Amino acid sequence: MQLFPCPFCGDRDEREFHFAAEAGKSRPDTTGAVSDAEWATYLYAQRNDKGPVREVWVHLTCAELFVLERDSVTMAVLRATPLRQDPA
Amino acid sequence: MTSTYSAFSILREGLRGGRGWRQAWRSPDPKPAYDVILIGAGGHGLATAYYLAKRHGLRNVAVLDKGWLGGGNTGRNTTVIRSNYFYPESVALYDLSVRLYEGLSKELNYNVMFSQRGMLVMAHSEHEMEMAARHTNAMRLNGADAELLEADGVRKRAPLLNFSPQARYPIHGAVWQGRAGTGRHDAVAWGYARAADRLGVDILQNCEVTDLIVEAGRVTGVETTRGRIRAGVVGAAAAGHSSVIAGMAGQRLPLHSYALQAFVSEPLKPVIDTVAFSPAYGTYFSQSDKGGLVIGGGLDRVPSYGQRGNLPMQEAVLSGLIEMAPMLGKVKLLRHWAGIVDVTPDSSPLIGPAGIEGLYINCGWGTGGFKAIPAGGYLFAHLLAEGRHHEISRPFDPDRFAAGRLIDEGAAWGIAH
Amino acid sequence: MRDDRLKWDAPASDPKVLAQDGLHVTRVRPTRLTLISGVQARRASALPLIGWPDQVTSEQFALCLRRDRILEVGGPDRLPGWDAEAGLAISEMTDGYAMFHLDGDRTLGLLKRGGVARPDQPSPSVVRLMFGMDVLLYCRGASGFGLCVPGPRAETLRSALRAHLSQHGAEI
Amino acid sequence: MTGRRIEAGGLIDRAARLNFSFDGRNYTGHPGDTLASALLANGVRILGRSFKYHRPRGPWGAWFDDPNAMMNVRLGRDELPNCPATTTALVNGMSARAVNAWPSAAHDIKGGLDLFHRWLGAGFYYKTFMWPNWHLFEPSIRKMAGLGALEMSGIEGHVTDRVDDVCDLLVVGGGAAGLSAARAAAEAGQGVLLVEDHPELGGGLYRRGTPVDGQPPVAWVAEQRHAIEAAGGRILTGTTAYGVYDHGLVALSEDRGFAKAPRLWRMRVRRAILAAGATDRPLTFANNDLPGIMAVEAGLEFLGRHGVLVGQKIALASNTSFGDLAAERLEAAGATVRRYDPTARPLQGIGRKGLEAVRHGRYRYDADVLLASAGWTPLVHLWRHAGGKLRWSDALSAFLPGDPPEGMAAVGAANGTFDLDHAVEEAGCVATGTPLPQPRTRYHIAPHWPEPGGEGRQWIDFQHDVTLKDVEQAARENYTSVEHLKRYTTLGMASDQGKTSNMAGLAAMAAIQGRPIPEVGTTTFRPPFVPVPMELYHGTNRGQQFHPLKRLALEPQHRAAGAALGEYGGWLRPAWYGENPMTQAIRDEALMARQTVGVLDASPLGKIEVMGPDAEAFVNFIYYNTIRTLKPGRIRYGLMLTEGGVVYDDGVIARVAADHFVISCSSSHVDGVTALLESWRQDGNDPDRIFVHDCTAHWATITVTGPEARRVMRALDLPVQDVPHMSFCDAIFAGRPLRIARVSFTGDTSYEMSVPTGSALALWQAVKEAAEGRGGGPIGVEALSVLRAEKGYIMVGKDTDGETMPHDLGFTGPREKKKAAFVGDRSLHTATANASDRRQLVGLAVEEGAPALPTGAHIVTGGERPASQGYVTSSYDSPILGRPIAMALIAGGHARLGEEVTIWHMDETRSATITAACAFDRQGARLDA
Repeated sequence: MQLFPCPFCGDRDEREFHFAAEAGKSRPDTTGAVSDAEWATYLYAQRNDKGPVREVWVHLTCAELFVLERDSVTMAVLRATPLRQDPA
Repeated sequence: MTSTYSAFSILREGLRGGRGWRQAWRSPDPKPAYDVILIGAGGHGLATAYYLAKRHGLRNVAVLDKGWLGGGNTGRNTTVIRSNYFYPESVALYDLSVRLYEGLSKELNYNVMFSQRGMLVMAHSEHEMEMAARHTNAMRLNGADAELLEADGVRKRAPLLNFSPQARYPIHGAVWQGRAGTGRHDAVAWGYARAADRLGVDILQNCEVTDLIVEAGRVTGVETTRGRIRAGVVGAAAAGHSSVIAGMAGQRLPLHSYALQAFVSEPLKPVIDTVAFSPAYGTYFSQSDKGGLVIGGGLDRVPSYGQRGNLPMQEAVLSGLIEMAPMLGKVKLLRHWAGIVDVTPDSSPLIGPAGIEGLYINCGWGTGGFKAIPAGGYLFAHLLAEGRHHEISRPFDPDRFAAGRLIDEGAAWGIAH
Repeated sequence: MRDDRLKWDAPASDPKVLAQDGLHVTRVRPTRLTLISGVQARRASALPLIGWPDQVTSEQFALCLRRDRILEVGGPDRLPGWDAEAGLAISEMTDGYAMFHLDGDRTLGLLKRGGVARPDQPSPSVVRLMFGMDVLLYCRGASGFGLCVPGPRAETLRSALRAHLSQHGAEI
Repeated sequence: MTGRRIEAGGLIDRAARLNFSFDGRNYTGHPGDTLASALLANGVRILGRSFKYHRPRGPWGAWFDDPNAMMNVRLGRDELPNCPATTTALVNGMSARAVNAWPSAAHDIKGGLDLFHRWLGAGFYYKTFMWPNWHLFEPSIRKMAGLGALEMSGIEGHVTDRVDDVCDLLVVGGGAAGLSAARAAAEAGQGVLLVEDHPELGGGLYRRGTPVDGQPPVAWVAEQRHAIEAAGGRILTGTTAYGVYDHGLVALSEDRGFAKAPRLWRMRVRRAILAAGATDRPLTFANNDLPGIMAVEAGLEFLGRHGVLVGQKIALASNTSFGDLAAERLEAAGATVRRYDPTARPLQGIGRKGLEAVRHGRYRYDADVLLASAGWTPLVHLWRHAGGKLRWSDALSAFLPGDPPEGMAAVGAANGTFDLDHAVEEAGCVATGTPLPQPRTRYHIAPHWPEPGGEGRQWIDFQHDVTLKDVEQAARENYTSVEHLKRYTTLGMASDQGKTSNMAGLAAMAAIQGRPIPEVGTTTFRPPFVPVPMELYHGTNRGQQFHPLKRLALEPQHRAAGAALGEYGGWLRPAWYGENPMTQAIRDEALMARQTVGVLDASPLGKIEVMGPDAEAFVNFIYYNTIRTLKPGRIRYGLMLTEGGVVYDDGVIARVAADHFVISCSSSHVDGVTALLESWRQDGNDPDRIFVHDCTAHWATITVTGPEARRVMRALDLPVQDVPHMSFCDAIFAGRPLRIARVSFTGDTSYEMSVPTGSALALWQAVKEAAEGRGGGPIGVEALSVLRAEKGYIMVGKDTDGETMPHDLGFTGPREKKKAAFVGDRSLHTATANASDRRQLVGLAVEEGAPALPTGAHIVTGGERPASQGYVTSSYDSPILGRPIAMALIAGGHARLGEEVTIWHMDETRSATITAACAFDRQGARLDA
């Protein structure tokens, strides 16, 4: 049972959280031309890094989306920042 | 030296204290170059090497592993073999695997203990029975064996399940695949390793790939903890770590890595002679020849490379198991473990070029790579040797994502598969 | 099609949900619940803002649910909809939550069966996962707690508490 | 007879007697006994049989370090398989039976298997049983394998009590080191929890019997307990820490008695001190598995804890300095003890069904018991669970805790500090953060490991019958990595998970290969530390608490009205009403709704409010359909897609005001849609300008549908004049707000009325009464399914699958025309999305008089090998049409209206004609009738 930090609520049981996506992806402007490859990259391509990762998580109970930095091998939690302040 | 396994050789070796058994495989030193290098000496990598040598005459082949052969998911799964799929593409792939498994012990001269004890996929409501009918029909139309059982038929095959109407998910029936079953996972890796080794393939254990050599936009070899090795072509079959390998060549794959847990109980006298799977309870189990119940469920909720399990999924899986068969609550859990699997968006595998010349991938098997080992090896060998797909692997090329041509069994079945 | 009416216990109507030595659970009905969201939501109510483990001392208070959301309990009547001037989204939720009061020395022991909620681990919000469902949990006095779940979950919570007490009540 | 109870000593209560039986014979013991200690006290030597060769076995260890004495134990109506006799506390009336032996452990008919051992060596089964095939052999092998038999009934009240808790410091192990650490920490003000797996505190103290701080063990332990509790520390005995998980979570299993489910403590700890002690490891020599050969520490444990002297003529073979003390203790208890140095010359056990003598070199000595030790192995399992490293100590010939995991320290024997006074001192220092004294040890060991090529059969894994020869064979065959060795020989996979066998196995492999032991490495240490009942993971997560359903506010009324209740999309809802058989009831309700009026509890339908200045643009982006043009007061049907372009939900959206919408999604998707809205709101939009309130729980929704619906509304004096189809109005009912929406999921005039759930009862009664006055009444979800299918209205997930895109359902407009971006837009234009053979939703008509098509039947191509072109998604007998109707997803279906197709179901075929999905009132005249 991991403990994850919600930037607003603080440390909570991992079952209160949901992994949403890798951080740093942005949706192509679909009102313009988007190639099949570009769209597939947005939808499907992943870094899937082994080690430190930056991911978007949701604290389901309070619905906060945030960027969670953690280590995908040791499970160490490094940092949690609200998505709205995410500079990336 | 005794090199062929048989009842006779056992008899003879028994009489002389087993001194004549020769090495199952050699432990060679790496050569400077190979025609084909396979990364990952798991089932898929070893099977690929075997079929390269056996079917395509390519014997200057090395299989590299960062640890011991068969030490990845091949040695840490729940050993289920089946082809109960919905789409024709999937059935073609997995049924090829079942057919190869059926002859594998003799082909490899190594008993992989493929035990076709059948598999039940439970349906717990009228709606699920309709879905089960849809599925059964699809499997039969696609040439796989399937039967739709009513509750009584399920009871005959697995009387220990909870058939009470008051069960949380009462059993209405099941899709039955009689040719499905289980195999001895280690034996599959060892059998392929031994057979490939006989054909001249070098299996290099404790030889971790630390980088890919890329020259003029082409992968031409690997850097390893045992030195640089050149390759005509590199094939990665490094389940769980495929993104890491592809990342060395700057490629991103449509993969997430997750821990998949499994559980084994204390050994019991036979209580079930089939594989019982309930999507609603989120769990499945069978009984090994040794007597332990082998139990599995879904992926962990947290993407991870940490090869260990996590309590929430343990509770979900084992709670479901006990709801499905209440007397199992008193049975003791002996150990639990986890493997790292890589999962694609449509839960179907990736077989094909990795986006850079000279590098091919065989990955994305998600929770079910073990059952696909013979087919994965057979098709990957074809791809590496011929430079083009076998018709069965063609639909599983990574190019399907840009075309939107997903093969999403989970969506068709309503659950992850 | 099966008929499952016997499988699921009929919902209880008694507001006294459970009573054992040193443990009482009662269902209470607040006069009004109002969901208020907005950038300034946490400053939008005149009622005391309650996080964890702040003590509720009167019938009127505002539970902090999120960065930008509160639930007024027993607050003023507000016009539902988007209040453009105040920048607040307002919805009446009076009938949306089932509210339980848990009282007695053994309450904390019972709560430990549902998850971790320690008074020495403060949190700005009162939302959390307890007994497998999303709840609002707040403190009332020395050994009292308020526990709210969405109405459709009331029966589940009630039966969860009952299951814990009937199985292990003597040892909680 | 070898073992016997001595007059005094131990922690047992000699005044009370407990009756029990083993393999059908009756014995007595005392409270404080385990099954094993009581049997030894009665002179029983053979307590079990090994897994493969059915060799007779007595206990090797006295606690969880025994792989031999496994029993099925019955008490009253409850029987548990595979209980280790050494850890099963004796209870009056217990009846135990050795597993894997028949008729008894002493006389097992399969004992003869041992004669064939030379052909049953490591991995023999990989080399044979291939011809004709494995299945021929498997059933008989399966019957032979397995240990205990499982009784096929559950145990009443076998429910784990699961407690979530936290503590500052967890001390694992209540021996001298653990007690000292706990006391020091508690007195320094730390919040301490001490757990000890035995029923009593004291750990190994009773084995030695030596005074601590000048006090006898029992008194010293009592004083420590008192001091710890006085300082606010907590103590749990009978409690095993069996797993360490991420972020400081330690799982504790608290024993609550035989056949009672243990309590599970999920303890989040800031810091842990491992004081789990150490075990004796077996000496490897010929016939080292004979009953009567046991660990030195086990012999002392039976003596010190249970007052049982395990033998009269005891041979003692130990390579450590603890041998002296052991000999003294045993002699003091009345045994004659003869010591052997196992390092001097080879040892051999002599005897058939038990030890009769010991051969040491050329000399033979009669002995009834041989106590053996090849040295101590610290119990570092939890250290490894937590990610700590191990280091090899040459001085101690053991793996010791090395680089620590975060928040964990080891003390005492678990840390290789084997001498009692040193351990006590170390524990105090570690607990309080005081600097440690220089490491020192009086413990001395003369390394002694398995010697390859040795004579006779030398057991490495007792339970699994893995011998030194098996290890040698594995090495010869190149199964040399630790994991290969383990898997090929099954060494370490027995129920003790290698606690007794792993070190000898490693050392044997090291010796064979001529490598140092640490280079060979160790296998992974996995939880659980000891086997735990699977119920531990279950608890109250059972029955109604396992995937619980949401419940309707009106459920009591539905029950009173005789509703059959079923599970629909996570809710318990009325399936149909009344006493008629199901089919009849559903048919009657569907017909009634078509002919007069039906009343439906539609409360689970979503009521998700979206508000704020950017709400309009937001919902326009979320929906496939254009919502921007929706006027306040109006309602629009819409689809939500995934980014992959697949239909995720359908429902209606109402516009309350310029900056206020209400999304009414399908009932099973409320949580999902809410989450999806929140996700898009915060990721890609300005979350300060959009707010999403899921108000579903606040509202109850009652739908009135049918030709008489309007009149029912009028009878209730509700405004209906100004509510045209696809619009809504607000009213007041019983002093509370009422929203009336004109939307229809049946094709007939329908009103969806939503009131706060507190007013639901009043509205339900009023509507029901008015409907019944017009020949109508309540209808359940099943009838609704028929009604909507008659109209070709879809249920997402039933009539769509994971590939269905909106244009497959005939909703082509937005895909072609919508200018603004929306979720999933680009995915609707891939080659696959544009393909002409996509599965499209159509209807199917059968010949007159033919029965309904089976749902799940496939539409196939003709010819030799039929191939699927799609399948039937919904199929019913339509009461109003008097014929079957069906919907199907068929490849290129939209262009194939009127085509006769072959329907395939379980190898049988029939034919049907493709039609439009809508089978009833195609013009829609009844919508506004």
